[in-house]
Amino acid sequence: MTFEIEVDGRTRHVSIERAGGGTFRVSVDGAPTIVDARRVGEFGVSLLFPGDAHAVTAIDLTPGSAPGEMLAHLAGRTVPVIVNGRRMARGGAATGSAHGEHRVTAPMPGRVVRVLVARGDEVAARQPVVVVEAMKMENELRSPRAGRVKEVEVVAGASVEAGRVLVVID
Amino acid sequence: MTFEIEVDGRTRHVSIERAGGGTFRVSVDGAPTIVDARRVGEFGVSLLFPGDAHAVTAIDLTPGSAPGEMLAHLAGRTVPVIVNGRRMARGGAATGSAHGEHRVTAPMPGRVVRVLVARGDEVAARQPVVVVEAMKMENELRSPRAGRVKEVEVVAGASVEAGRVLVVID
Amino acid sequence: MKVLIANRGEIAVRVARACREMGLRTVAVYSDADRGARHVRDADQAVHIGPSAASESYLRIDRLLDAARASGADAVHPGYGFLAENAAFARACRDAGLIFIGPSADAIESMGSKTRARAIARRAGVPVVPGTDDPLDAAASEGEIRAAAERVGYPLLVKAVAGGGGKGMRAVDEGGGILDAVRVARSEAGSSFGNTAVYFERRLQRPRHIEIQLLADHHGTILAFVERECSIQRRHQKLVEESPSLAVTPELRQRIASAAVKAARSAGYTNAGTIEFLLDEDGSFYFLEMNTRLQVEHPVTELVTRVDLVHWQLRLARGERLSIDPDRAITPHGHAIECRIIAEDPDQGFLPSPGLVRALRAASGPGVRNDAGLVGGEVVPVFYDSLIAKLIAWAESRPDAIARMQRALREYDVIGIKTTIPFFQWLMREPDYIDGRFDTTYLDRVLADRRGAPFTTISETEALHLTIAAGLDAWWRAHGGVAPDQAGPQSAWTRVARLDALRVR
Amino acid sequence: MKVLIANRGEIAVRVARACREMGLRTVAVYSDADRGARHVRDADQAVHIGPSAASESYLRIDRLLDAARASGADAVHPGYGFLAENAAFARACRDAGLIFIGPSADAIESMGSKTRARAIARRAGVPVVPGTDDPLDAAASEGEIRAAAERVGYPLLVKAVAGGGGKGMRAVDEGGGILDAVRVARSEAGSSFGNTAVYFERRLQRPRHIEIQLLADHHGTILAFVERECSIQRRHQKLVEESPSLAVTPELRQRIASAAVKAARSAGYTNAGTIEFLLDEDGSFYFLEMNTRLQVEHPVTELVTRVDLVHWQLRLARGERLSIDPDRAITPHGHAIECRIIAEDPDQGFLPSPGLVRALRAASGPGVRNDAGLVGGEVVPVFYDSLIAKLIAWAESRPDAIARMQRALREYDVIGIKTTIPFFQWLMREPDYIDGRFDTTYLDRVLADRRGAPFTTISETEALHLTIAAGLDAWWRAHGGVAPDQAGPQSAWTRVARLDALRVR
Repeated sequence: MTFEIEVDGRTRHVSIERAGGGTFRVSVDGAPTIVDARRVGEFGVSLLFPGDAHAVTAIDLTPGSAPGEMLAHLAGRTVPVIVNGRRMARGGAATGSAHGEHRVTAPMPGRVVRVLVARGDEVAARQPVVVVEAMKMENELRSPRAGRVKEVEVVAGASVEAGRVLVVID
Repeated sequence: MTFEIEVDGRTRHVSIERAGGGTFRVSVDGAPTIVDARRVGEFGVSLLFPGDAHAVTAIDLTPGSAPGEMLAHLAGRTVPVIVNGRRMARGGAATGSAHGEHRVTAPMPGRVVRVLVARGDEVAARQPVVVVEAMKMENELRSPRAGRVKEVEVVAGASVEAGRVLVVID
Repeated sequence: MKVLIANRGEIAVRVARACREMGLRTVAVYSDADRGARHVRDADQAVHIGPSAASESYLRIDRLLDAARASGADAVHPGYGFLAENAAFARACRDAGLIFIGPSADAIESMGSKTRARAIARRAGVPVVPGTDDPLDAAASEGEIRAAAERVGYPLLVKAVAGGGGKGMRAVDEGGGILDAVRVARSEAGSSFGNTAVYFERRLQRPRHIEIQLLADHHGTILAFVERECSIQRRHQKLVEESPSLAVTPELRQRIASAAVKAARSAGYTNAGTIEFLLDEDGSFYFLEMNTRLQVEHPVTELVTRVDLVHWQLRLARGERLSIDPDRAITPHGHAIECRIIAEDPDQGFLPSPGLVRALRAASGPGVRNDAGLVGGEVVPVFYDSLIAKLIAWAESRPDAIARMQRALREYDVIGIKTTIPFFQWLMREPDYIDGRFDTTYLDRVLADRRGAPFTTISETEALHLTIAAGLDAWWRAHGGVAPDQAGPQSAWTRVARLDALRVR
Repeated sequence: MKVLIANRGEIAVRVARACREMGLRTVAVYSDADRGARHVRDADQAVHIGPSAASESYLRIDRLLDAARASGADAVHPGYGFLAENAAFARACRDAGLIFIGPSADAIESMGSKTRARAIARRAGVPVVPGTDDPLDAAASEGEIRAAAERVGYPLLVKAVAGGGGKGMRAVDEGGGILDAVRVARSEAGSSFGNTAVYFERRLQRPRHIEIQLLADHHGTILAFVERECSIQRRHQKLVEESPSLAVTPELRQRIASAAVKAARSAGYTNAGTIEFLLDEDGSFYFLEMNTRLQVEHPVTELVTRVDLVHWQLRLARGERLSIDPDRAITPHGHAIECRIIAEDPDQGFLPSPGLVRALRAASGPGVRNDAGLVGGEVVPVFYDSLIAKLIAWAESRPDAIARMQRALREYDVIGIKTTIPFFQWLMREPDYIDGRFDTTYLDRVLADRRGAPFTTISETEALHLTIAAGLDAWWRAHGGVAPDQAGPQSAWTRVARLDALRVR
């Protein structure tokens, strides 16, 4: 069985077959390895690499907010993982692909404090475009990449629901 | 909807209907009360009695080892609860009802260290009948009530599996 | 005594623990969003006080007093935030015959105005940051504003008299920006605090934020504790606190502590409170403000002095005399560090990340304290502060405490949402932090320099392992969840229902 | 240094934490049953060492050495139990070029024989319980056995020379039972320890079990710590430990500690070890035995002295000099109590209750330390000791520590199995325990008097609430698990998959 899995910006081709005794033959981008793998509890996966210095890794996987997206928890860190699918941004501010239109959306309900760009402005990657107050804090929502502001869909003072499109970058 | 629920040796008749806004009309042995109830997490139930001094109770319920049996966890304690069914002993040593034959069974795999009774012996309630070594400890298995030993089905030194009948009390 | 805890989250849990240890019953209050929250579970009684918005629940004095009446509470602990520094609330509690576990309403009021607090400190002989003594006249002309600013000197800060948390505050480097800054600060102060008054303060270039915890009884004794170092701030929000401070010598500690006691005494202060100071590079220190309540970061003081501050809040409110050895309070044993575990994604500019916490696996073991506000299965709501837990590490020395914190951060998994843990993992390995080379401007400077570079780092090997784990997870789900020798990802409920627990190998 | 931890469960987790804090890499070992265990998750590397039975895995010296070789470990920490007091293992490690984190094989051997250990103590001028100096001759006639017993005096104990944990031990009240007791003790000793040798010791009527923790470096320094009080035992198994003991004055503490140091010095002891004493009602104390390893109960010492004993084990094994102030080690600050959370049902005669722990919600917060060996979702296997966690509470005074322990026991839920928590909840409210009126015979006497009465108590109100909760649980399940405003009991997986985490209220 094969999967396309994206971690940390890199997509790898993974093929998996059972090898008996709790082990699996896993090939990642063509490089084969044997892993002793087991579920632990509701979310946990424990990996052991008997041939590779007996390395151990324990990872918890939970569903993310988009189809095919998982959140992997590894030693205090939380890493998005995409299985067989395009990445949908989460926890962040932008949806879309590396090309074409980007929509900066409200990640949670809140109030627009300031709109920092106007239609037609050029913006740099990671430049703040809107400030939304939520959970007692002012949060800057940023443009995911460089581009031009195509639409500004809110004004300062507006209350917004989660998912509401705030600014469209072209 | 009605249930028969046994807790701590007492069976109560419970009828439940939804009363809106997360509350339920619950009648226990005919005495009605309003409870604000909600699931919290996988196992938790949070009860709030708005009319009854605003008392709060948080209980976690997990399946027990017998059909209809639950284990309720309440502030560090673990209490068996039977819903709509006869009680089956668990964690303990005996199976059966208050009358007739009782079987003292091994609650876990282990080795019989000593058999303390012989066929025909009179035994008192809670009298130890067999000692089984398991988990590095010697464990006395007791007769659940007074009676006479009808059969002794193991000898000292025998290895036993969980559930194996050791002694039958009549 | 029965204590109503007028708060939520980790501080409500903290206070309830202290009450239970002292044999006091507790009453929780909750909004709609918090019906299933841990602080409700942990209490003996719980009273609903309104809809989710804090303005309709946790900030409603009338409803809190109704809740106290309905539940038969004798005392109210305000925690921090919400109404903790609201003099009207303290007064209303006392008028209703309830013990308010905190200072008098008058003391809250005096210290709540920054200019009044500065005047109190100055009268007590405590140095304050040079600035205007009184609020700027609302009708001051442009010329008067400029002149007042010149007298203070640039760079300066325009600050709201009723301010806090960086709101209503503007930094001005030179004269050109002063009028705009006053206008913006007044408008922010008005919308945040309902009070447009502002004043000027000289801006120190590289100050450390040092604060002194105080306890004061009703019999005239005021006790000062070893300082807390709280300079690790992002936009005026503390993220890491420790005790003691590397920048404070025993001699300086005594001087700051005695200044703190003098200021508190002249305000007629009782119960627990904290005086914040700025410590300049040259060793001068200046009164900044007083927090008339328990602080988020109180555990670091508890760990280096082994005094339970919340127990003492309750005892002092009952009229007990302070009986702590002053030497013990001022002498740190070892070193403690606190990291605020917040539901924010540090890799997205610390954007809030509320949501369902599917499981919470907190760090534990020797030298580690975990003060969490929730258990696994709870949702972090969008309505309140996103602090979900405090992780505190103690060790013999600061390097050992950092090493222990690194260990604890590795074993802390908040499963289901993103938190600030990766940020702390990064910070605890930063040479400047490790060597103590920081001040209140440190973190904002570093964050600006990093231009959004992620704190979460994944090695090549870890990325490979994550890829494999995700693949296996998908494989298991495709194979119906259960392989003969593997428990699958189906519900624990259906899984365990099929197992005889005693037969599991 | 890379450390192979030749153990499992909570002690393996404890040692791994210390290693990580000191920057040392760790290697776990595991049997079939422990593939998914927490101690495997927490390590950097893990090596399989055999089937589930300990005799085929954790007790196999050859496989442990193979594991060390395969993983590149330089040092071995034995924990406690298993091979921790096995001289052959210590020797084999050293022969294989590995640092054994413990005393020399010779010291383990000398102290492993009870009669040799008694001789060492006696030669060092340390009082031992009156008894026979040498093992009873295997060929001793009935008359010789009787005569030897008469010389010691009744009541006495027949004890296995290689004994431990109450095995191969028999109490004899008067002469009639002596021959039977010797026969049974020899047979038990033979099957338990492979050594039938026994000796006699006078039996004290109401002794307390008091023990002294020692650290010893390779440069001649031996340090004694404030005593631990371990008299709360069920059939010679400790259940609760505390420090300090109510029965020990500072003057007596110094005398016991200096006796412990003398005994250890004459055995050429290094690293961590503990000398156990019996303290008689008249204040006399007697050497009982030495444990040549870390003890389960070491955290109570850590909490009252703030010394990390496992860090020091690692440092001493590397040859470092002890640099702890002796006054600090011997002077308790506050009071610490440990309760052993064991997978046993105290209401069924402490019958083991292994099984699946569906969730683990450990106590936490101020003054509470939790050393657990598993996380939620793990199974407690039937093959090993059933200790799953240690709960340790520290407070300023013993009454406060008891109150804190009560609070912590209330918030500790091991969901899915039964544990000893209800027993501790009962004990922490027993007047005899609270007042310190106990000795090593206390608990067995109380348990006999109670004739199996349950420790778990449910008030009438709680029983009603449990009934209602179970009814609602059944109602929810009958209604498909999800009501409009209620999350149902279905899998978290299917539930959360339908939710947009950021939209959850």
